[in-house]
Amino acid sequence: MRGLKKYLSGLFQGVRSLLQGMSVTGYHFFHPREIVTQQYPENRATLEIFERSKGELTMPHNELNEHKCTACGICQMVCPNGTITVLSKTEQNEDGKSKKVLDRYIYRLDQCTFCALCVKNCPSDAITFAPTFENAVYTRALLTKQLNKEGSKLQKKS
Amino acid sequence: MIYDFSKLTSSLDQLLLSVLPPFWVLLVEALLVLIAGLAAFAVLGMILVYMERKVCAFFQVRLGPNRVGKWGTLQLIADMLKLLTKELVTPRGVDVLLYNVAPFIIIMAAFLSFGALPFARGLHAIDFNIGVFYLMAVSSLAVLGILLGGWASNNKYTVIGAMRSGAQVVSYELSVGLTYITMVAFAGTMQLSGIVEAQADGWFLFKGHLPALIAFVVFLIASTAEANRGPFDLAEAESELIAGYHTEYSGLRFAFFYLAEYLNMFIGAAIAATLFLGGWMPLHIGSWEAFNAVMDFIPPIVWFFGKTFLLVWVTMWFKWTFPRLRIDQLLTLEWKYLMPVSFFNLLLMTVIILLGWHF
Amino acid sequence: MMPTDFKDNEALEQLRESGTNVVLTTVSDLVSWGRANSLWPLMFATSCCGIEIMAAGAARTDFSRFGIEVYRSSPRQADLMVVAGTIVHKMAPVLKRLYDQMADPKYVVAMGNCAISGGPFRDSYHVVNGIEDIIPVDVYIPGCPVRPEALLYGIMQLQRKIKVSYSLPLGKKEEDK
Amino acid sequence: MTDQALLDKVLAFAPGKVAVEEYVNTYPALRVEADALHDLARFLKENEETDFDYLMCLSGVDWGANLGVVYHLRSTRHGHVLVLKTQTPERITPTIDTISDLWVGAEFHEREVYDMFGIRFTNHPDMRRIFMSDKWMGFPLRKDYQASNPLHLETEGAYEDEGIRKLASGKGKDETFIINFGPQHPSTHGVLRLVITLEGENVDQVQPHCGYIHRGIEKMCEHLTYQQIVHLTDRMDYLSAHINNEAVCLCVEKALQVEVPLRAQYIRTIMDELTRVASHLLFWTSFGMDLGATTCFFYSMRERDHILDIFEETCGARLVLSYVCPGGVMYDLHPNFQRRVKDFIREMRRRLPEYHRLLSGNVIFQGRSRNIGVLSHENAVSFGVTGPSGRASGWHCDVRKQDPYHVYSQVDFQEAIRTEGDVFARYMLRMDELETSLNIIEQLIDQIPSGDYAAKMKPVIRVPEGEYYQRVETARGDLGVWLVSQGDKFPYRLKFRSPGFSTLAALPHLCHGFKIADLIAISGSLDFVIPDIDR
Repeated sequence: MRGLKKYLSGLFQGVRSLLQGMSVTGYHFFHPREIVTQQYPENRATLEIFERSKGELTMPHNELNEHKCTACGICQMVCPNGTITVLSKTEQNEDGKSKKVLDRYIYRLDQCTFCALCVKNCPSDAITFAPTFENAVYTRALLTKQLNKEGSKLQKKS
Repeated sequence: MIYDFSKLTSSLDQLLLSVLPPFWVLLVEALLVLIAGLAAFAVLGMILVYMERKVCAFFQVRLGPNRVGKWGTLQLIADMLKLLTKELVTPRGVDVLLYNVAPFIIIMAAFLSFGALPFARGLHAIDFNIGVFYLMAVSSLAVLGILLGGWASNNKYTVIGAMRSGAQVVSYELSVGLTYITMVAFAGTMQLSGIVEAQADGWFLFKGHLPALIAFVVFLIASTAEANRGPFDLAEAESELIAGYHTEYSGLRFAFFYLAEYLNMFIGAAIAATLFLGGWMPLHIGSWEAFNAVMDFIPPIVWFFGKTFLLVWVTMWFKWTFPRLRIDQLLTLEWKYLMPVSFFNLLLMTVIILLGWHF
Repeated sequence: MMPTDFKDNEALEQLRESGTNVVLTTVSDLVSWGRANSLWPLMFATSCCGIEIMAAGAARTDFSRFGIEVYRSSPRQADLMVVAGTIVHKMAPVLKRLYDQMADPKYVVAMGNCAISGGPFRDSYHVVNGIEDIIPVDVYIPGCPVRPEALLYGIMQLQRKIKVSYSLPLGKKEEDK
Repeated sequence: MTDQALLDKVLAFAPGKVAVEEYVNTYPALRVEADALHDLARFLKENEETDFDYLMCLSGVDWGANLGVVYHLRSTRHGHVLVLKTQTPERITPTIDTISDLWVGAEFHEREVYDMFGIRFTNHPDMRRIFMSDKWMGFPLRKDYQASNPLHLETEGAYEDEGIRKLASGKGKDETFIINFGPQHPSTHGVLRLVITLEGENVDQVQPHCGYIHRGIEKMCEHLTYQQIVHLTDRMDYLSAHINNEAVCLCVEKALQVEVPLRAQYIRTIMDELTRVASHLLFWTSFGMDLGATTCFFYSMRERDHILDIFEETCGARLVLSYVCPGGVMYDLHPNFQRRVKDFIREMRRRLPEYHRLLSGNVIFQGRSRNIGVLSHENAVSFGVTGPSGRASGWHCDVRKQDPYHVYSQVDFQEAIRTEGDVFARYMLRMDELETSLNIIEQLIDQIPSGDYAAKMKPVIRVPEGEYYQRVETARGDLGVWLVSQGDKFPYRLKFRSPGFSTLAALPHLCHGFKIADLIAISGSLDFVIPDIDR
């Protein structure tokens, strides 16, 4: 008799737990407001990515096409896996002194680990992370980028 | 009054008889039925897959396919095109004959059951006088395909999946059979059209008291298990056996397995609707003439599909809520719970019939 | 999204110019459309990016909207292999084998910097520097790890590529390069 | 017992063979002759007063002239720690006695040492490579490792692997199936490979094969500065990335004796707990999926996304944060941080009962998890199964209580404990911890003091010569960092005692006699992160 009672109570409890579970999913089914889907790419115009988000390394240029990079090479040094290569050249400035300036700032997006050591260690705040993420391409070579724009110059200290 | 499709079919029959000899008429009719059946099969399959993807999305607080066509309606067309043009891989070491035959057995088993379903009055391929018995026989054929496919694939996962499925289907066949018998005893006929007609003044679920309700629940569970649907999808348990018995199938062959799974689900729901919810019969309540007349305005085919899809939705609700059973739990459920309950239920039903307690 | 919103359109132009058969174009386009919109993925997720794939499949950035929620864990049934995470020497043969087991047409997405180039571990003794040494890659999605939206963007890039590639004769994928 | 009394006791046991290590050390250390090691270890384990029942860490190290093995022992009863150091006489055919007969968990660790340094452990039951394939040339963590191993793309034949050959030969019965789970399998949580022998549906033996994501982090660390190392640790156990970061930073700070500003400590603690919540949510997700309850995935990922948003807003990354740096944190909190965290806690509290209704109470779920894969308290200690899995076996192993770091000593929280040790207990324990973590965050979130978020550090950190050990509690258990510095800007040796590795060693022991489906449930309940195991 006790066995039967146990059997029946087990059956009842089991069914009850199943119905409880179904009530959870059922609730969500009948409450479309619970849907949390954000429709990328339809929401592309309104999609906000947090400003600190690390999408790719960029070198901001002002409207005169000037950047702040002094080609000191610290970022290249602190980078753990050789993502950054700073190529510099020597140039004569107005005073006739030869000076090291940035020639090409090579950034390999396909290697970067986004540890932010370069940005944090940059003495002149020349580089920063941009929250872009639409970077998928068919050709791997396109992921190696030159960050300084053509013909850009070092920004004068104000 | 409810439209009788047999008028249409018999007039078509007359028309054909007037131009062709009887043998050819039979042949042409068989061909027509085949084409209609296949078309319905394919369309239904696509609707079901689409429905599952949408329904599960809504259970899961997301949207589901919505980028291909409006609300993702063309998603299944794309899937079909892709599956049709996908390479058919025949792995090394398979038993080529059985490997190729298995998907067809499965899809054929589903198709055979499909033929006996009464979609509306007079709208079925064959109205056997032993319709229920036929369904029982045919629906257990699918396991052959699964076993063969799993065995022929020369892969350990598929063998385990197939063996699981074998144990599962053979066990659950019992409960399904017992619930069939319960309802046949109640209806007094095995003919599906007769069963539906007998529900003109109330569905069996309501007329049959407790035993009908119990039989209904048991049937829903057991038919889900027979169709290898979650939470009974041990045969293809993705987290354990990759894709179970159809791991090695690709392209169209895989599509057959995929389609058959959904159609079996549909067939299970359709049989449940026929046996318990009055099939295509509109909702009639005893002597409420006006109400009954209003209900009759809704065409029977809508009733049939409405009920079936409702039950399909319920099985989806199970599937997307519960974790999968383990093989011993699965067999315990059958042998320790469902089967004794069904036996007891059959007894109860007989008593009720003998005492005339039903409505 | 307009085509101009996408990157690397030049590669597509090259692909489009390479051989088209006028008669069969419509059929081919239809099939390509089907293939592009029905990418059933095989998740070759080895590390962090695998979690972001999960996140991409979750409700927030539900990638079933693209019709790619039908995860197939069997390579035979998958169309798209998403290689997410570091591939090491011991894993490379497995990757190759799974790729070979997939049925044509098959596509590969290298997700994350580990899969593209070895990423943070490229100096290690046991890490493969980019899966393109092992299998052909269709789309590279940089990031470490790739955020879910970026994966969706990558998938759209792949869809664009499939749509312009020529899909006949049936069952054969165009040779890369 | 004080450290001195402990040392005296050991010195008295084996005079002449043992010497106290006069080196900068975080724990009392002894140098032992290789031939006296096993006896001493047995003494330390079986003696009532010492009772070193927990082998925290077993590491190999290349000292140049010879190779060394270092054992970190801990007593769960007395709470004291002792470091044993031993050396092989030479480096051509180095051998040392195994201690895997005393601590079962040592079996895997010794295999790792063999794989990385080539030290053979005599009497070891299964001495073969663990991460690298059998054909790999050389031992990577040796300082003179030069071997070039080209990439092989041919898959090995079924029985070419030594371990599988062993499995196959051990069985005479025809019914046994040898089956491969992984390395690419939907429920091995990455790339673990389990070779199992089956009898019907029943699992007989399980043999884990690791190394499919062995990335050689420990070797790479030897060529990176301390700031650079941090970003690699993210990618070990990427689900508790933040806590991993901390482990290294705490170790370096301890070595340098840097005082971390209080604000940074608060931030780190809160982030820790958020990470833990995120990780346990992901556990819920994947465990549900392993058992076939797919919908769980979507519900807990929805909540997890809130945490990831909080992370991204402050740290700029969702998963691998790289937010900690030696001395503090990289940048200050985002102004929205506190509001968001509070919102999240409210949301989470609302959702948790839903989780229990959906999964925990479910009769199928209970049937699949109760009394499955029972890990006894004794075995948990012997294998070194820490974290939630260990606590589910009744072992008080929470590092946050034992060796409190940051502000954990000031927080009022109970260590969650369950004693059943089965899959269900492990599952429920994580659910308990979710609530504990929410409580901790709630206590701290309004108390964050103002001030600096990082101490001033030199651009190039040189850790003073010595050996340092630091433990933290990740979402998976006791993560130990053993740092050997020779005063350089790079570490001489950096060893991660990852919680998953020890846990994995217990898996074969748990699965015997259960069904395939249980194997999935058990491995799911241990909550592996494979890169954490392989490193």
